[in-house]
Amino acid sequence: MSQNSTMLAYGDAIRQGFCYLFDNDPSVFAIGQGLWSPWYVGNTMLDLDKLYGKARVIDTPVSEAACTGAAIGASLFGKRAVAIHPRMDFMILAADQMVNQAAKWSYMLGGQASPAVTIRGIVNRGGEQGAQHSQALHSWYAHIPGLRVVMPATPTDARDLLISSVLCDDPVLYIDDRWLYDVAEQDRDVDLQPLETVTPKLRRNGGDITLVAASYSVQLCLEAAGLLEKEGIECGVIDLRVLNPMDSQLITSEVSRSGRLLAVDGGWSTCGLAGEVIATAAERVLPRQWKAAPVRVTLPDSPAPTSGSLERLYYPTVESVCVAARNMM
Amino acid sequence: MSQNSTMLAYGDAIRQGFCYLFDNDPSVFAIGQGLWSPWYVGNTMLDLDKLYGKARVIDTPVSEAACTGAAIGASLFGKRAVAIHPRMDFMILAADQMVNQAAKWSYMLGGQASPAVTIRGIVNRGGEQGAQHSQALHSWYAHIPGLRVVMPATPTDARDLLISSVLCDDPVLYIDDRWLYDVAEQDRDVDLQPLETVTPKLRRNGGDITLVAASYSVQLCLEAAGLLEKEGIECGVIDLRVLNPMDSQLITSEVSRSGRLLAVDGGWSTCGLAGEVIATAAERVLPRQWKAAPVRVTLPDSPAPTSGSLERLYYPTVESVCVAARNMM
Amino acid sequence: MDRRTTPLGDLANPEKFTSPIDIGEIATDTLLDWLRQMLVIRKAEEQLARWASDGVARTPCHLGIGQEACAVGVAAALRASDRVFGGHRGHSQYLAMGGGLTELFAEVLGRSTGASRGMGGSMHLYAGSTGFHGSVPIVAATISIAVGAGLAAKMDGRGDIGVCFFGDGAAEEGVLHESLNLAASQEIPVLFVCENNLYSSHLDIKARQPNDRVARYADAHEVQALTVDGNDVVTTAEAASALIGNARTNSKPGFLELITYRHRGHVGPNEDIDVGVRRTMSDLEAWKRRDPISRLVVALEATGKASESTVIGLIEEIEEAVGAAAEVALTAPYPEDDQLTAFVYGGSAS
Amino acid sequence: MDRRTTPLGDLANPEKFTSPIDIGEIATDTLLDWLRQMLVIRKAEEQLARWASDGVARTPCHLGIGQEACAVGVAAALRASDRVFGGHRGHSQYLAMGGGLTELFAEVLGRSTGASRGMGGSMHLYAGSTGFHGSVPIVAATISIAVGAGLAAKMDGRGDIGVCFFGDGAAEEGVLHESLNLAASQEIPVLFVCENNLYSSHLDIKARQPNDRVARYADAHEVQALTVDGNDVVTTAEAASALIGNARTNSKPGFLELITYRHRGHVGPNEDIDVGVRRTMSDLEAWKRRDPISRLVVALEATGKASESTVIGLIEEIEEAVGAAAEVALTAPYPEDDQLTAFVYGGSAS
Ligand SMILES: Cc1ncc(C[n+]2csc(CCOP(=O)(O)OP(=O)(O)O)c2C)c(N)n1
Ligand SMILES: Cc1ncc(C[n+]2csc(CCOP(=O)(O)OP(=O)(O)O)c2C)c(N)n1
Ligand SMILES: [Mg+2]
Ligand SMILES: [Mg+2]
Repeated sequence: MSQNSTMLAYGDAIRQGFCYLFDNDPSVFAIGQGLWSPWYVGNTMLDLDKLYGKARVIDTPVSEAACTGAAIGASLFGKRAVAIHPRMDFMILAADQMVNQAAKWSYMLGGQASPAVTIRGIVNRGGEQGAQHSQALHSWYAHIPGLRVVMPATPTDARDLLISSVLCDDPVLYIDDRWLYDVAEQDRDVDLQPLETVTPKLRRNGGDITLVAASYSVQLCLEAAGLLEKEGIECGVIDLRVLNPMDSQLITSEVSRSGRLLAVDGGWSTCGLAGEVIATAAERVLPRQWKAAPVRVTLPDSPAPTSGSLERLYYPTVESVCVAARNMM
Repeated sequence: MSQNSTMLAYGDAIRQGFCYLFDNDPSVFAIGQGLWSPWYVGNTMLDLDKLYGKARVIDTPVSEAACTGAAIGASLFGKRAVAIHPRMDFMILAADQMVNQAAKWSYMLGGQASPAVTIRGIVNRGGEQGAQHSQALHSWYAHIPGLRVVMPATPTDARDLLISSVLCDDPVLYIDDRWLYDVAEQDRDVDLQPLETVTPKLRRNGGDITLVAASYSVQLCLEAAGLLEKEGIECGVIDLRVLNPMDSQLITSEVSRSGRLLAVDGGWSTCGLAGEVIATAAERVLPRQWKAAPVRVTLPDSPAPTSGSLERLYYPTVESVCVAARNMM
Repeated sequence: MDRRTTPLGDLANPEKFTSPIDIGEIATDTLLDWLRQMLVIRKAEEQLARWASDGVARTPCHLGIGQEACAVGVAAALRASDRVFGGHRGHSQYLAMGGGLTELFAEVLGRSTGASRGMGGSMHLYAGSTGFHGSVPIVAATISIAVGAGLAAKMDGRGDIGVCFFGDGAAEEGVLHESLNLAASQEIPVLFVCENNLYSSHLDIKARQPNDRVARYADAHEVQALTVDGNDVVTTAEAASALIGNARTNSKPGFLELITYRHRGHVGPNEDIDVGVRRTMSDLEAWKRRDPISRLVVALEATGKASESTVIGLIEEIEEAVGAAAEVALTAPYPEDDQLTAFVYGGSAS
Repeated sequence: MDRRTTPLGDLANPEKFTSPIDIGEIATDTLLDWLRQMLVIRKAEEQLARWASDGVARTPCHLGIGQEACAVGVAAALRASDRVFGGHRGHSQYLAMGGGLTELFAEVLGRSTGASRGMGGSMHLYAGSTGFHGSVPIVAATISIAVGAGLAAKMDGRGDIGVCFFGDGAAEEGVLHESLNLAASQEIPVLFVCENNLYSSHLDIKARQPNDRVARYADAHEVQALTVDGNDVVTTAEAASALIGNARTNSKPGFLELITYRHRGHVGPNEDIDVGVRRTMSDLEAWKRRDPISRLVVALEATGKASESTVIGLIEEIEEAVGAAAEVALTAPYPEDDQLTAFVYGGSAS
């Protein structure tokens, strides 16, 4: 079914992805906190319990560890289980199950069993919610071999990569950001891609400087690139899409061409994604190809504040991306 | 009391650090699994329960989250609590308490209370223990603002930085590695330094290439540097000591001089410490100062195997450091 | 067919326990003080509700309107050297321990004069000098921290205790069970206070647990437990006092389960927000007839301990104080920009 | 003064339950089969102990010598379509479900023909075709995984169940409690099997919990529980069968607590390794008189169901099989180098 004439918003796209999965694969089920609530996970799962039944859309006690473990366990027996955490901050309570168990299960048992689980972690920040309700910990999980980490930046990717994640036989962490839910783009048919084949995408072509980001930060970069173009600065924008395992080819080729790399990330700097992008490029692009030292735009080295007056300073913005890019020219 | 004539081993040094703390500060106590066992945490706490009493050296149920939380709670009320995890792998079960609570406590309450807790996480790997008994997750915690991360490489540092960590009013993660316990050096008096003032140290001077590492990897680098010297390659070796917040000065100055950076780490590569070192240098050292692209030596992108035949391939070695360094010349 | 066990029985039935509370031999001053405290909480939260509705307050506010007797009853036997912790629904505990109204309001409004200097908002409150050592919104997070606070108190031997307030939802987090075991096996003076309001956001306890009496977990850990009407400030205070006394004197943990109900939605000012899964408007209306404040007022008036005009005077006085505090908070300054990173390492910086 | 509650009473007293077990009406073939299985486990672990002593095996081995009746008794009512998980002390469960001896030995020796292709060693065993779906050494880790396995089985509606084996120490991890609640509230067919050997490494249960009967946690979660002598294979099998039947038929979780004792140290081959904190050599000697194997042997001989020579023949036969498997394992190849990263993404690679 083609829907070329309609626009698709990111939040609705996630819900479409779930509908696709529920419609096409009887082994899919979702388990997590707030799945029967009209507001817990935004509009991304609205009424799915009513459409597909409460046995396939399971709302749970406040028990992150056990619920995630249960999803992993079910995924070992033919179920495509999706464990949903309305905030990445809460998902930390399931870290053992994700990192010690799911990520290592296949390896430590000699590849004889693989948890085909998808864990969905939502970045939910801003709104004066503060330090424990704001974290974007994608860099943590990207550090862990065995856990595929997916972080879509666009509506169609949000839908299609959710489907790819759930249909992947490996454990996958799928991360979406509530700040993206209203971002819309032209809809198109579902593009079914095996997750292993999904690589970074050049969202915008430009030879003066290469901006690299994932998820919401890609949108910042695209906006900044639009502004910078007017100043005569041509930005290439790379959307990483899959953080682990990370494919370095596009970064290498683009940065070799532009000689300038600005890595933008809504997480922290130290041992974070932006640093990884820079290290990846530094290892592969020859010293003489660089025109400027690479730069990161990330969160400051602090937890998230609550007061709106400080929140405004805390998160990367289109403006902070522009300033950093200009300084590199 | 000077002990200049004697040698000090890393494992004994940790125990000396605890003795110093218990002797000098009545508010110090330790809580963790295996503290009354003669073998759980190596020799690092041998008989401390007998010397200082079971009220100050508390062995616990198998409850990482609650025990860590309890140490944090006690540290808010004048106690210098040390929570001990015999393996970093188990410490993951306390991630919420470390990352959501301790690291953010001061910040989210406006600096009015600070958990002066030290969490000791032991890296215990090799010996065919496998994927869940081998992890070195220092990069994870270095990612978290508010948590100081200390990783001593030498016996005197193991002792002195333990003392500095416990006497620090901020939450500190102190990481030691059982592979270092038998490493010995000339003893000297305790050097009391406020943790905030502890910075990376140049363990060896050399202008051809700069090796940067922490903990056990520093010992690998020093050994490699010794071998490479015979081949005419002069290696500088930087011991990071404190991973978070990380001081970049020494890295910048040394790499600016040598133009070559080899980052060695016993953790994983993606979003890991070695990448952070490279990104830190890449941001600060000018493109024209580089003589070769920087390189990392880390674990492969896999969990730890058990079979000895694979374990031998898994961990960085003096040889793998030498090979990487030679390739950069 | 409902296969759940419901030992709470009448305690969870809003049609019961609606009569005026039994004030027994309690001194009138004490009762009036409790009434005052409950009214302060009620009026303060109503102010927050207005600000939330108007968009003046943006930080998420979890209101405890209807649950005031819990914090007030427990705080009655606590002292400033005790160590009290709360969670996301923590205004009442902060105020009952003596936290300032103006500081609460300023914090919710994100001002630098707030209880947490504007760094925390509604869900992160601090009033250390009163004994209230912090609320944070990760569910169940402060339970083990309170156990540690109790452990420190035990080491100091002055009879102080740790206290944590949490909900029936928090009881589903494993760390509660670890904490109960740690406190029981190490004999730590700590009071676990579960405000069982029968809901965890949109979900009824029956949808989440096989039994509606949370204190059964304490039984399993051999922690002495009492389950009482949390909308009765006298009963709550008496039960709390017994367990607190045992903690102070014998260094024993205690578990107090208070059955109560919130009048507003899980978060925000509206009454009808969680309706739809199980919670109904008629349930809510019934529970309002079991209101902890009016039940005390009626009891005071019926026994002649307070006249209607005394109560009206008290309410007016409190409304005025709330209004004045709100005024002050509204004009307080926002944090300076450099406060963004000032408290990351609070210990070594200050 | 010991303030702990010890409802286990005689069950935890090694001087009691030392007589031959009551074999009731159980068929001789069944009993002999259980004896064979227990002997296979015993002899296999004795082989591992020798290898550990000699340094031939380097992977940490947690031996369950003395606890054989637990796994054998539970496995008696399980089938290959059930989903069984274990922990660090998992050889017995793997073997009782039908895991191969040679593959166990090869795994412990780090060979590519091992149960987990040499990737796991003693603490990570797999024999999926038998129903044994994995053991891993993070304490309590497989409990919630087994709950999920049970949930999947419930969805498939064929009466299969999830099973997790764990120890009394694992019961101190919060995730057990979360898992019990999840299983109870969602009515998931899963059997929680706690081998309560009264120790978590060097620490006696009395030093870690206020009560020595772990099944009290199941009571609190309204999960049907039985606590029996885990050194009596018949009693264990009967209790397991009842709970398993209830899980299969009524989709209800069950909790089986088996009181037992390990003869060797927490890890490794020595008997005296944890001595010093509380465990004494005389305790150990007493518990050896409650050995699950000899109690069955004496019962079989006393009732004339097996002669001494039958038993001796069985032992010889098993020793031979163990020896033969050991030979094969010792000559098996080590993994090729490229296996180092072959199984990281097992799902998409294979
Ligand atoms: C670890 C964690 N998981 C989930 C949440 C989301 N959450 C916020 S409040 C809440 C409900 C808690 O219910 P209860 O403990 O009964 O407290 P109440 O809201 O009824 O006062 C939940 C699940 C959270 N804040 N922290
Ligand atoms: C999460 C975690 N914490 C701690 C350990 C260390 N550890 C290994 S075995 C063990 C004892 C477990 O005791 P129990 O569950 O009773 O099993 P048993 O050894 O008696 O069979 C401990 C604490 C671990 N493996 N995992
Ligand atoms: Mg509640
Ligand atoms: Mg045990």
